[in-house]
Amino acid sequence: MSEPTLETVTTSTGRRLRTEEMVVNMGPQHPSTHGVLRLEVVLDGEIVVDVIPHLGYLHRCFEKHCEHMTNYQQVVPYVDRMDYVAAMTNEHAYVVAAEKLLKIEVPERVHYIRIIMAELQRIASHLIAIGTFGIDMGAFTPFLYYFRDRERILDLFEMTCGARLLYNYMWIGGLSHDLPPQFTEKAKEFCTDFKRTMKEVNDLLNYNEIFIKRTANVGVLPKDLAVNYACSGPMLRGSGVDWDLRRDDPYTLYDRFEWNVITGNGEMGSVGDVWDRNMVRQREMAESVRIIEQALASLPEGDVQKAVPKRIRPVPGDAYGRVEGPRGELGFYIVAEDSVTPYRLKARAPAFVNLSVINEISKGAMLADLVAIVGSIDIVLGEVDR
Amino acid sequence: MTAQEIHDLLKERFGDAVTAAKLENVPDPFAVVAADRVRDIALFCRDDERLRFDYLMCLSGVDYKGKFGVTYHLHSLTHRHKFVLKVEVPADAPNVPSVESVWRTADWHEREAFDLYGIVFTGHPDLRRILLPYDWEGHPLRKDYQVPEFYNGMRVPY
Amino acid sequence: MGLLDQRFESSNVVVTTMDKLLNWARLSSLWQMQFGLACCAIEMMAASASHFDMMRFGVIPRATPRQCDVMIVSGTVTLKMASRIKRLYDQMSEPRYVISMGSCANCGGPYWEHGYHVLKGVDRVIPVDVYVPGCPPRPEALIEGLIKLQEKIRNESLAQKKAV
Amino acid sequence: MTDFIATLLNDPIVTTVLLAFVPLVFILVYALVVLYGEMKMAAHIQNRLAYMENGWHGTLQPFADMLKLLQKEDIIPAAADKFFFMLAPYLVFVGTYASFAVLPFSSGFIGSDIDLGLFYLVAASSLVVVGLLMSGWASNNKWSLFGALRSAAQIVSYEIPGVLAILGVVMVTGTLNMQTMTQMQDGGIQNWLILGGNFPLGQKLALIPVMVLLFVIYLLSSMAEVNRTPFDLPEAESELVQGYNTEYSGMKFAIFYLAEYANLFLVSAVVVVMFFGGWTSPFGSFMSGPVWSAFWFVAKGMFFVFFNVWLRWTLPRLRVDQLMYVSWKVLTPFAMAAIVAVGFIMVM
Repeated sequence: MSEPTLETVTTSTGRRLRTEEMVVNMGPQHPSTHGVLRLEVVLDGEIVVDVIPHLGYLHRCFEKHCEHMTNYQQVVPYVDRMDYVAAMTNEHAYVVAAEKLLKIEVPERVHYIRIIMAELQRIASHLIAIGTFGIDMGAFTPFLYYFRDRERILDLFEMTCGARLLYNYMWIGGLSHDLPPQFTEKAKEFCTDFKRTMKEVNDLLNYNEIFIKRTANVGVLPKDLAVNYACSGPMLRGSGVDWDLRRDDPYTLYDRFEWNVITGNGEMGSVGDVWDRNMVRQREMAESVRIIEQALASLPEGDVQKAVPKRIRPVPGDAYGRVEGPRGELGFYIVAEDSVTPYRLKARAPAFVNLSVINEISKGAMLADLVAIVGSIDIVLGEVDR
Repeated sequence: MTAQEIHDLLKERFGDAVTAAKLENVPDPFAVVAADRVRDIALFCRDDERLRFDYLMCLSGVDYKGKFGVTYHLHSLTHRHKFVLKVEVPADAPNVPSVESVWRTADWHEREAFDLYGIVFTGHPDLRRILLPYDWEGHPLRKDYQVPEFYNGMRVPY
Repeated sequence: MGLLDQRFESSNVVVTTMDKLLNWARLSSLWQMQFGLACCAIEMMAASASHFDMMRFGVIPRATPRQCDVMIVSGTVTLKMASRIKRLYDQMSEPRYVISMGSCANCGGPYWEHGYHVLKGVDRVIPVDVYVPGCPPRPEALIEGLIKLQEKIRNESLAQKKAV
Repeated sequence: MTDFIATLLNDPIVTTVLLAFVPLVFILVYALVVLYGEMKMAAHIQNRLAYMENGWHGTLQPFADMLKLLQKEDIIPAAADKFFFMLAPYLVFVGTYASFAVLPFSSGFIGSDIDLGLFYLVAASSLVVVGLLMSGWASNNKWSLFGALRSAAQIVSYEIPGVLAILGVVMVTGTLNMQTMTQMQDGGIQNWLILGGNFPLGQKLALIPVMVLLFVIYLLSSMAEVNRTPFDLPEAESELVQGYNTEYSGMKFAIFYLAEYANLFLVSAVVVVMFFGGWTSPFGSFMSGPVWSAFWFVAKGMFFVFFNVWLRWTLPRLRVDQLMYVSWKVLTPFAMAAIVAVGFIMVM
């Protein structure tokens, strides 16, 4: 922490006033740090001079636990709890990595169901992201509209695997359950209704004049900075980089569907501002609905589990598997030795990487902008701290 | 570029600094490079027209019992190819040059590896603990780590 | 404890009637601290959102601990966070209550064995009134925990407690 | 005994004291209604129910809240400036409450029928900002200080367009007395100042756009003065925790709460008196009289309170520089122009 600089200002009456910077601790308990992030903010009046993030208030020793399981499958529940807002995506990333390491091919139906689940989860996660972002901006109502719709996605998950938030649904080599009989129908119903809510919230929040004033040209993240900081997901696409793993490094059969990669275009301000990042999320949900509708329409029949031994011993080596999560590139780096548990498992958490850019983009912003920037990065502390 | 070509390019440019490689029959082809040259190699990987690895996906520390490893997952948004670099350092002197000046994203990754493994990244501007409290003792992801009985008066084991 | 709690030697008709009124006020207006830790926080948010709507019971989220009555410890308490939680609890004004939500806050949950940085139960730093089990508990479970807390408050008294 | 009471009631001091309590009773009843009503309204905007469990549809909720706040521990932080910390909430409340003295509640009741009514109201309600600043400073909390400074900046800036709007209306009516101002608008909806008031037709038509402009300016500045969304920066929950009242608990917080809602009604009442005919009935002499006029006054006031609540749950919040921009670069110039226009029209 640098010493606060003292400068002397002379007033019109000739008196010398002393001004100094103020250090304010935002968090760990603060309504808009989305959990237990602590930001040490150096302020000059309302202007942010420096932001020093302090992490680790939710460091739950995820990587240590993974090394102490009795088999590879047991890691899945811990992976769930890493990013609790998008548990399905996390499972997806882990099973993609593990199957890459263990060289397992899964049936086609499994791929389709995984895609449906991952996209539903992406919508659910973006709903929280945009909703809480609205709260940060002082708009409480969109949050409740989006949570209402999120409940319906959770109902779909619940009828599939019995859990609302942390599912343990995708297993290595398959899924824990097949889809229940009414799932397709209900999911289609949701897709239809959801389009209406998206319009509602667009009117209420995203195209609201005050909201645009608050978010356009704020926290601009230039393209090269985003790449150099390895930002990913809506954060990277918001800055205008056309990059989506689902299209550019296809895993799970994403290449069979037709959809668009959304990038920020600086519609309201400059490319890469807070509004762009938020809007990328908003529009991505519509694309996810498209993918879900296509996948539901062409869902193949078949088994959802491949006979995989419970205690698998992979060939010693390592593998890095990644998927495009709601927050960005979610990767798992697994090092295997000749044992039934991972020797080392490192999670490349997108929120962790995205958050590291915060100091860079919030200098010179106002305190209220900082709140907007933190909201637009969409962090989940479980993932940042692991 | 294929992994073989990337490897050949590195071998040609850095010679002995590329000590080993495994390019086939592995999920992700990788090359093991000398720890003290890793910053130069990283810079070359980023700036060379043919490679353009502008995106550091992941940087992980690994405890290989007796020695520590750092794995760099590189990716190029321009050429859309990827490659893995690995370095290994002895456990008694775990010093690796920092690549923070090459890819800014390495900043927090390296701090994390330092925090959990005690790998010292030389040249890193601000090598502090990141996840654990600043007064924590030990590096918990090391294989020989013993969980402390108490931390600040709070009992740690169940 | 509030201003009058346990200030009366014996309980008589006036005290017990006042008890009922004051306890009713307390239990009907449990303002909750707007503060989430981990996975359970999402379920806590869901519990206050439209579908479950905890506000039906008079639970309003407040941002500052000074104005809160109940702190829902929703999620894993790490050693780094534990001292902060204690401080937040100390900042709350009496009467104050704590609901420990989820297995992690109850006893460390899935992190009980290898969690070198996880506090095995928030009751090691602050007193807990109601434990809600689950990983994470459903919003219904949280609401039931709230009702259990209301039952507990209903039995409080202005009269001094007698040794049993 | 009856004689005694009669003599007592004839004593001017006693009557004054008793009359002074009328607004207090009103504020308390009104606060309970609004506390409940706001949450219910918000809930219905947000697809939910809110208060349901305590009493029929949760109607007893405000009583529970108040009773609970009474019981809460009264914390004074060790590092706080104790005297000012304790004084601040009362100062805020007194500033608002004193302004209620000049509100013409009905044709038969006004606390103090003074000629400088509006002027006094503006002056007395400015006391609020002193209280807020005091609370923020005395709390010795950085968030509170931020909130207090923001609110001071905000209230002081928005008082300028607000007072200019009042000035415009005063130029039309030619009086600062709120009761006289209301009486001028008696005789039905067509005489309300927002519709040009009781003037010859040409003047009336010319006045309508100006009065609408003045109305909008005053409405916006009054919303800023009572710190409501989209101008609720001093207590912006997501930025400043609770702003100036972060450190307050129990009764002191309740007084802040009460003052905030009382202030909300106060500015709504001023809007009603200045533009919507105060206690006058919209139907001329139909449904008029002291009791009916009290009804009209409260009903109109509550409508604007509702309007504020509605906005609060719909709009996001402005940023502090945008807030200042709106005040100094939009509202103030327009208010100036409106005053000039009013001058021309009245001379015509």
